[in-house]
Amino acid sequence: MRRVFALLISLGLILFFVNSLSILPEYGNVELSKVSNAYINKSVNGNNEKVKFGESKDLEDGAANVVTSIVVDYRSFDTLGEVTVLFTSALGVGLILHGFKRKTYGRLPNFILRVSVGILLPLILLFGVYVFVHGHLTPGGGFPGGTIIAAGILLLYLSNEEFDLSKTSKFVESYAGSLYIVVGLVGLAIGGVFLINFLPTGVVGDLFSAGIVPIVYILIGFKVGAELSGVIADLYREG
Amino acid sequence: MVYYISFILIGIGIYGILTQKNLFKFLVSLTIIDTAINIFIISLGYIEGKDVPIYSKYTPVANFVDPLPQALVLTAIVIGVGTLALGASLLVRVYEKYETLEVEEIAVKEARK
Amino acid sequence: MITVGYFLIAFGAFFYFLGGLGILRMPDVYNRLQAGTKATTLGSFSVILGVGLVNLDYLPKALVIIAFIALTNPVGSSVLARASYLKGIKPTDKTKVDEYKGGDEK
Amino acid sequence: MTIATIFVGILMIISAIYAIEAKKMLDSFISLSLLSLLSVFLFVIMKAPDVAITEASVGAGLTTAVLILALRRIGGDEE
Repeated sequence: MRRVFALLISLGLILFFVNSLSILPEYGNVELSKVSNAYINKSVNGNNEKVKFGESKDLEDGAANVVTSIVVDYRSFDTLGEVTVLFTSALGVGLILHGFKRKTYGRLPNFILRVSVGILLPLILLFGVYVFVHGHLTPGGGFPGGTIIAAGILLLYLSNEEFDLSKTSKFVESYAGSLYIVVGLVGLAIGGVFLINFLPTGVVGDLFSAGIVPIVYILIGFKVGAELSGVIADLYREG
Repeated sequence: MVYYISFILIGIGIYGILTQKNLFKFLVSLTIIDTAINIFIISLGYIEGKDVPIYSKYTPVANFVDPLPQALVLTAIVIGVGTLALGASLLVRVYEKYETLEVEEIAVKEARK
Repeated sequence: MITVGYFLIAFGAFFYFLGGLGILRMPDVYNRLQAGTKATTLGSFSVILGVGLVNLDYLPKALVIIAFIALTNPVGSSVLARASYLKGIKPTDKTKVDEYKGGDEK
Repeated sequence: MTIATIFVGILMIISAIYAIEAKKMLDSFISLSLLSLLSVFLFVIMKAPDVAITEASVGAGLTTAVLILALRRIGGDEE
């Protein structure tokens, strides 16, 4: 009986959604909004020139990846809030699972795993760092890079019975978060707006371009990696 | 097309929350709804025949899909795993108190007190 | 070069098919693991190398990805097999020799 | 491209139903990670590589790890 009512309720919900499709644009035929056009042409303040890869320079924001320039430059304050939400949830996990000792299982991990982690872990960490250093040129950025680093830490937990995350992760996390706000405050002092892009932005497509965008993304990468590794470490504790 | 996929996935998630009795299944249903809504938001920005919103040597001038929904979803995914970890840790504490995760048994144990 | 690339992609797809067939047909966990890992390792190599040959810009990245798969795939298979052995899952009756008995306690 | 979209969509719906209805909790989590992996394919079709790489590392890797670690902490699978 319960299943029948649940099925009816969800079917009604799906019907409601399908009926309200008429107010949405047709799939694949969306019009670019004015705001999106301004973000793509990097001209929020009104100088309308088309951007060309490898030639345009000294724009408002020199990142070749438009999604990165939205996340870290135009809507950076929003990202600061999201990072705070992530910090709060990691803090909640740490408070709820208040453990001190690392849980052990009393047997040696797999020999093949132990040996191969010695080869794989530096490569995984290197790949994570590559993803967030090149966040303004290629797909990727601080959020996936930090997640990859946390996955490397998980591999270390699986392969080593004694490894326990020390206070270093909390140190890295708190300093990366504070430096993000410090970068914003320097922008406030120089340009008059919180988190303004105050460095020269360079040529679109160079590694050293886009002003504060790579700096902020590197900080976000460290912060997300430390937080998610902290979550994994909390789940491994007992107490 | 993708609209219908995300609607049906949302419906499945609601059905799971209404019928299942284990608390872990609630988390699984919420994650399914999360994924479905991400797919829906991304599909609102897709334009047929246009390209990935990155200036590169293959697309030197702008011929892009809408980058704004992608920027919104990018952070939402990572927030999703954070809240999921918070929910999972709450479930661990619930299990330590009641020694079960079935909703009805928890209600019985609560009523007996 | 492009023809060779497409041929390699088809070859890899065939090995993927064999891997899926092996997972359906094999009797127990260990045989399935072997079918699912060995066949798909070769399939992945062929498909990725084929993509690298079709578009030569991707070739260095494809080689790096092949190196990563060669490092990770056997490790994952070995860890899964050991975990299921220690959990106490029995192999089929047709398996005669159990060389892992006693394990790595020594 | 629409045929690929429909195929992936049907697989996603099947894996979502299995994730909800599975008897053992571990099967449910594996099916959930399959759902995330298929949604990565959908993101790539819709020209969103940033979101795809994030979903691949989070959904298929870390979500499953967090859920399985929490399940192991409460003492494994119970029927």
